[in-house]
Amino acid sequence: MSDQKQVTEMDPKESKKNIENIEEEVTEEPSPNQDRLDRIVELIKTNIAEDAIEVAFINELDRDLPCIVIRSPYWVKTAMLLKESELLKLNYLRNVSGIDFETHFEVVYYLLSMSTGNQLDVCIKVKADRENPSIPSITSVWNTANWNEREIYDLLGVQFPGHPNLKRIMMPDDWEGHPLRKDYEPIDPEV
Amino acid sequence: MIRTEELLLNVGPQHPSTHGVFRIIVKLDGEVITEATPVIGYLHRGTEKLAENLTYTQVIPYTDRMDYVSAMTNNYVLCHAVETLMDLEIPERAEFLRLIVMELQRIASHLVWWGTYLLDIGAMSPFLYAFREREMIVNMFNELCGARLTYFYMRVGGVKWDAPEGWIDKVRDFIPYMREKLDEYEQLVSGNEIFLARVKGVGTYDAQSAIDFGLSGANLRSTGVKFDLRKDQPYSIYDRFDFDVPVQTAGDCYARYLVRFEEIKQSLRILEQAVEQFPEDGQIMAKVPRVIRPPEGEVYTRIESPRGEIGCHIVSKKKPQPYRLKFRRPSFVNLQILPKLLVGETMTNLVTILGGIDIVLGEVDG
Amino acid sequence: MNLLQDLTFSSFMWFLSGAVVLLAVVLGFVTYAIYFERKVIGWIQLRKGPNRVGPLGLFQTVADVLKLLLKEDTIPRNADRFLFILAPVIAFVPAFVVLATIPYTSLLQFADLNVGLLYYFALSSISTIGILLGGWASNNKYSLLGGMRSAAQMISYEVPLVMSVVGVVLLSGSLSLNTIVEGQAGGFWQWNILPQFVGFIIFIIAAVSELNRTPFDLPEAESELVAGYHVEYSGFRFAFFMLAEYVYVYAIAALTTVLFLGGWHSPLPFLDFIPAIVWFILKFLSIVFFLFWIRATLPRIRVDHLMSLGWKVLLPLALVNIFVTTIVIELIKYFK
Amino acid sequence: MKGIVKGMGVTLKNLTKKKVTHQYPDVPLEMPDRFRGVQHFDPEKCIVCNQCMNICPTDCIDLIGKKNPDPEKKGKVIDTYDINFEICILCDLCTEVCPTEAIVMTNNFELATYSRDDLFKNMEWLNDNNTNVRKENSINIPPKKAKKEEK
Repeated sequence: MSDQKQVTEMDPKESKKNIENIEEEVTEEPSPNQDRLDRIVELIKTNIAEDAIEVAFINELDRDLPCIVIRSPYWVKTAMLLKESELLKLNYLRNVSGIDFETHFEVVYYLLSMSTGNQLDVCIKVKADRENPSIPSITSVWNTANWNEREIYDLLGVQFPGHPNLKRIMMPDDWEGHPLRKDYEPIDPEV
Repeated sequence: MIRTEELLLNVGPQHPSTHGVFRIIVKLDGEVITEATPVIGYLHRGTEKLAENLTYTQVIPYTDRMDYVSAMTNNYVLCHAVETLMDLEIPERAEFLRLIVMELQRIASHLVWWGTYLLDIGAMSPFLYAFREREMIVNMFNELCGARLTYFYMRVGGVKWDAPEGWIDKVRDFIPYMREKLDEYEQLVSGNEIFLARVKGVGTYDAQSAIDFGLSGANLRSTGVKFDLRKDQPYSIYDRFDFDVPVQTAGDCYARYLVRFEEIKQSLRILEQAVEQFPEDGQIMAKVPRVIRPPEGEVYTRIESPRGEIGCHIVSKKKPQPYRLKFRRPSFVNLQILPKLLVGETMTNLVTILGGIDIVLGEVDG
Repeated sequence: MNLLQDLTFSSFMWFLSGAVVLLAVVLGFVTYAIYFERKVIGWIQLRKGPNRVGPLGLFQTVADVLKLLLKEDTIPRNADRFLFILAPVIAFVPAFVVLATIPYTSLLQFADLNVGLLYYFALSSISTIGILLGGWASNNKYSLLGGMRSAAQMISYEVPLVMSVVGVVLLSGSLSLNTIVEGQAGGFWQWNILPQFVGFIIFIIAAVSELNRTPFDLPEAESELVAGYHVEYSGFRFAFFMLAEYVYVYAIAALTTVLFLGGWHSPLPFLDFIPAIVWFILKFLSIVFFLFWIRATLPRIRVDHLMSLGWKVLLPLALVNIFVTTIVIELIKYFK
Repeated sequence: MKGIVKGMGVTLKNLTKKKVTHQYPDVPLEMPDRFRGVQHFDPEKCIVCNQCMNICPTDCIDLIGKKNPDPEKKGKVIDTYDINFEICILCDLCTEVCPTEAIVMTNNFELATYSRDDLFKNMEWLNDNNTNVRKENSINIPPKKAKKEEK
């Protein structure tokens, strides 16, 4: 019972859809999503550029989520490809997070396909350097990104060239600094 | 010579129908909206920044205050994320308790929505009726965890309190009572011609744009997309229960109304089964170290909150505090489609559409 | 009627005291109508309603009015001062003046005008000008929208309202309210509500709309326009608008009783021993209750639906009603 | 029209139903035992371990300990203990970590005042707030024991 439960918890969609044989020991065996990741990497490499992908790995902590780090110049094109390609149809952008890693910024996109049936997630990361961070906007690809990018710009100060209306969204327009940066010092600590 | 001008109307941040401090600047031509610009952030409390200096347990009460109409699901998404990172197994009894409170919370949240939506449309009494039933749920929660709105019930690894004696029976008794009241609601509102005229065909969008705008929950399911995280990417123990995902295809305010209404019924179904299968005995907390230090890594968990997909993205550096905690707040994402829906509608429909999206400002502003 | 013909000082005093008494009655009614409304809606909503001020909360409205009178009278700086002050008066005065023609019993009536019905409709529409003025003079966008809606609503609903009573006028052959009631004597089967049922429905719908009450409270729709035309009003000027609204409740309830429910006549002849005024008050109160009841139940109708309902449904129906009534009356005459 | 009539029927039925509101300030509200109200603090029990101060998510607890006046005993005793109820969110964490149940929840919840200054509660006030103290108090009770109590 407990074994079975663990499996359902680890990877519920797998067990349900029977896409792959269930691996009980994920840590030793290759991840069930490895081959899916390889396919996506292959697709990007053939269609966009050989060096579009910085690194691709499986996030085992997060239910074997395939993660791909894309180099930012290729991001918009890759985004279009991910959304349009018949194989993936990642048409649903569920979340965008911005992270300040002190050495660099990272924007994480969680994508999902609503139409292909095998509703599997993909995580895309794009990095930006600490000085003058900038990542091309993908609002034209997924409208969801609109406010999310504004929020990241507001709180982390990452620029999104191509965004239709990149203004502060949470903080007042005259706010100084970007609060979610690790080195943020409020002008007035009382506020 | 008649001179006509566009009227720039500032709706909110203080307005009876914006459900909190939400502002929307509309350009009106007569009563028809030609442009709408939402302005948010009036309730921004910086939960994500605060969380960087708090331990995981300390963050949970902050999540209560995000979507304050549905605090239980917020609690759960954070706990679930940490548990996924730590690969914890939750005791059976705790899972059941969590599931029961989450489904009760869904009903309570939809009741608040139902009442306030009709208040927006101009009917007064449904609000009071809905609150009568919600009050029963809130009282049950109060008995269970000692608070009526900000529950702070779940902990990483389980729940804080076991169900007090007779509590499960109260939930059991509540189910037929609520079913009866739902019939009454249906008689009161669902067939009312004025109501139907107000909501049918108002604020329509198709599945394509719903997906494009990342809508979730009833807002997505009202367009015919059958996507419910409880079924499609099950978490907790939802895969053990038999329930349907209500779907409508019209994509208007009425479809959203029907979906939410049906969701209450489905929640009751889940509750019925959960109460029957509720384990007699068992632990309510997994073995969790005193100081929670998840391994270094990253996780994104998402669950189906009453308002849609609520997600929690944690970046952990093996410290007691999260390095970065980001919530995918469904109201925030769902609200983005509003300006698109409003163009060409009247002032009256602004209220109907905004109410139909079902936002909670605490969650929009985070 | 003699009073009118030779206006001496003493008759003038009579006249004045009559008006003062009526005002007192109306104010008393308004006080307790508001109380009653809050109680009824409270009960429907599973609440107790006002119960703090005085026994059973009976002095709640008195306390509210006192509060309104004591409040600071604010006039927005950019408001049109003169019209802003004038608007509540224009809204209230006609509401009070129309009451003069209502016959409570065959004896108790202030003025039996032979064009009573016409007088009522002519004056009552002036109130809308007060609302429109108030909405415009406040220099607030919400109140402007409220005022505009009010004007549109008045124009659309005044027509079916008047048309709906034409059937009654045809039946009784008079515009005098007294004669209309006299024509309904002798049991409930004589009441106009039966032959004029369609007219009655149209009248009720149009009347509620004229009252600006739910489900037709668009000019003040609080969930859309905050408070509509009286956003900027406070203190006793706001009280005047409220007063006007409730006096119209009084007037419309009385008028419905007179036109359709047989006025002071008892429903069955053997119940005649009960004083006429009791019957009048009973019928009157049931209409008032009905108004509160629908307020507690129905959502607000939408502006565009309101217009199409008025023009596309109510008006044609009212016209058909007149047409059918005329034909039936002529046929009856012909075969007699 | 049918729907409207049905709705009118529902409201009419409710007119005579039992009212559900409370006469609140006249009739006090009874809260269940677990209710998280304003804390009661017992200086006798406090061992100045600072756990409550450290766990508080809003930093609303301020405490200062002093050396035990009784020279034979070791450890510290509490000197001042303040809770700022302007920011306290009554989350229950302070009582949860307290090893001696020196700070416990009560069922009292009325905190409204005319001045914000009144919301600073000191040790005396918290000690005097000793009515309706919660019986079932700490998560530190081992789960098995808690289960027995329930049965």
